[in-house]
Amino acid sequence: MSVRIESSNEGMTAFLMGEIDHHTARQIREAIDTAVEKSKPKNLYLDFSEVSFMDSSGIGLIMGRFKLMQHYSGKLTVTGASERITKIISLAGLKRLGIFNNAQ
Amino acid sequence: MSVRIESSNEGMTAFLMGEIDHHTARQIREAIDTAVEKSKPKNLYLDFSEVSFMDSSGIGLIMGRFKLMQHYSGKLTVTGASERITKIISLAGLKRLGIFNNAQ
Amino acid sequence: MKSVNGMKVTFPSRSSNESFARSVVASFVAQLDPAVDELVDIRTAVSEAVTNCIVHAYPDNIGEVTIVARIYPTGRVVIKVRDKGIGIENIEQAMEPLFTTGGEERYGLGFSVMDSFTDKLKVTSKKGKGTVVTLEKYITMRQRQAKQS
Amino acid sequence: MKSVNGMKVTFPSRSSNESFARSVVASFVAQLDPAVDELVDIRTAVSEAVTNCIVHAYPDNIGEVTIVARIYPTGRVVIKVRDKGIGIENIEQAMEPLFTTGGEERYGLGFSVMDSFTDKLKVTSKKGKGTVVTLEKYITMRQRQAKQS
Ligand SMILES: Nc1ncnc2c1ncn2[C@@H]1O[C@H](COP(=O)(O)OP(=O)(O)O)[C@@H](O)[C@H]1O
Ligand SMILES: Nc1ncnc2c1ncn2[C@@H]1O[C@H](COP(=O)(O)OP(=O)(O)O)[C@@H](O)[C@H]1O
Repeated sequence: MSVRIESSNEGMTAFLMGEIDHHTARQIREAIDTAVEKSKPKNLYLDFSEVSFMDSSGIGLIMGRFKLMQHYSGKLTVTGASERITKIISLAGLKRLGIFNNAQ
Repeated sequence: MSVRIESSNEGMTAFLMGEIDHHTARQIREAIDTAVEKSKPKNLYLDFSEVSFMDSSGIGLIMGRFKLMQHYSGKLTVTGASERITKIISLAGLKRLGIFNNAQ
Repeated sequence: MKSVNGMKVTFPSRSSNESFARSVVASFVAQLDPAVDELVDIRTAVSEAVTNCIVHAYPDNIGEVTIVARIYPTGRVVIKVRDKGIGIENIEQAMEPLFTTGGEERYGLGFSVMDSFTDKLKVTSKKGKGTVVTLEKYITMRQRQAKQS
Repeated sequence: MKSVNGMKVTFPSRSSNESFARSVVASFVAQLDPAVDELVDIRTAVSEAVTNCIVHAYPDNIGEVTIVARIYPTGRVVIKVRDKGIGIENIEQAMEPLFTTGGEERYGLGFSVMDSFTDKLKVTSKKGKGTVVTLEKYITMRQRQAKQS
């Protein structure tokens, strides 16, 4: 598994691990969505600190979860993104969404 | 460089590093032979402890240095060979030569 | 100018081969002793191009993906990612940021990423015949210093 | 039996490509989640076969080396290393331990290493046409346990 999901009072955290591409994003997405739909947390944290590679499939992954959380009136926060991952996220203009812990 | 050569009273030690294949063996061979021909040590130690990969080109490397040292009436000793490298050396029947520190 | 070294690799358009494609190109480019960042740039651009073959070129079947990489004397690397899939009708539109025909989980940023992580990007395509994406990257020639240290 | 995944890679017979060849096959086989030892066995056997193309098949020129790798459902991996070089006249003799035409620094153990590090070794060759070395290896299917732990 390339994602580990933990829940606490503050919300749900998905720790992403390894390489995020179109292939692995699918598994990660399904695991997160199943968990979110089950417990509908107020906050979802995506933790990128153990991600060693990410291409634009990671953007789809973030945006999809952003919309999912909006749908449940919850909040998405991205944490632990490296410089490299932040660069890809900037390309996407996602910084405007205010979901980045280290970019505000 | 994939070899570091050091001399002391006891003789000359060649610390082999990284992957030994037909490509890298050539450079290693030339470096060792140049040093041996210059200072004609009584003892030559080939240290394999930092070798991460070796194919049969390593056998040629050992045998060639064995003959070179014989020519100068010196002695060759192989040290630090991992289990994997020892396995390849065994295939070659080189153990009979009595040049292995950890095989005697 | 003649290339110094080259390689060609072919594999089926399965998503599990995305990481294989990145590794092959990275292993090949390794002989230039690139900086970590240069290597990740190349891995990322190749990942985008190969993913496009898998997702867009062959939407309903498994087809062949080919990567050709060539190294030139000055540290120039040219990588071609080729498919024989459905092709792109309007290349200019396809290359616009955020344009996608890929549905929910694609974001239309593949070409933008390729463009910003390489020194040159070229796309040629023929409807129903396939697409060739050419990526160029200059690797800083710090080879000798690195070897001596 | 149909293969689950396959790849084909071609490169010139330069000795600097020996490590590239090992990496490509290792990256491809990685999808089976092999044990470290299994992977080194494969890397070693491939290294021998590719070195033979570089040293023996094309002694005086640079020619093409092709590797085809296929994975079958039960964890069987079949790797073919092919050249269009001078060929081998007497295959039986060539495969004998310590037989070499390679001079001082070759030791005639390439085929012995390939044989002992794989589950099956086959050599076909035609004088003046080239050689195909087929290496087979079974990877223990411990995939699911590894993924779950
Ligand atoms: N190899 C290809 N074959 C066919 N169409 C392609 C190919 N590559 C890209 N496209 C088209 O170009 C669009 C934009 O691609 P891109 O910028 O990589 O973003 P994304 O992959 O997220 O859609 C795709 O949605 C697709 O319509
Ligand atoms: N691809 C090849 N093309 C031509 N001759 C080959 C090829 N592979 C092996 N041979 C012949 O078989 C001999 C034995 O090969 P091998 O056991 O690998 O040992 P080595 O490479 O040390 O000579 C070689 O010396 C060469 O004469």
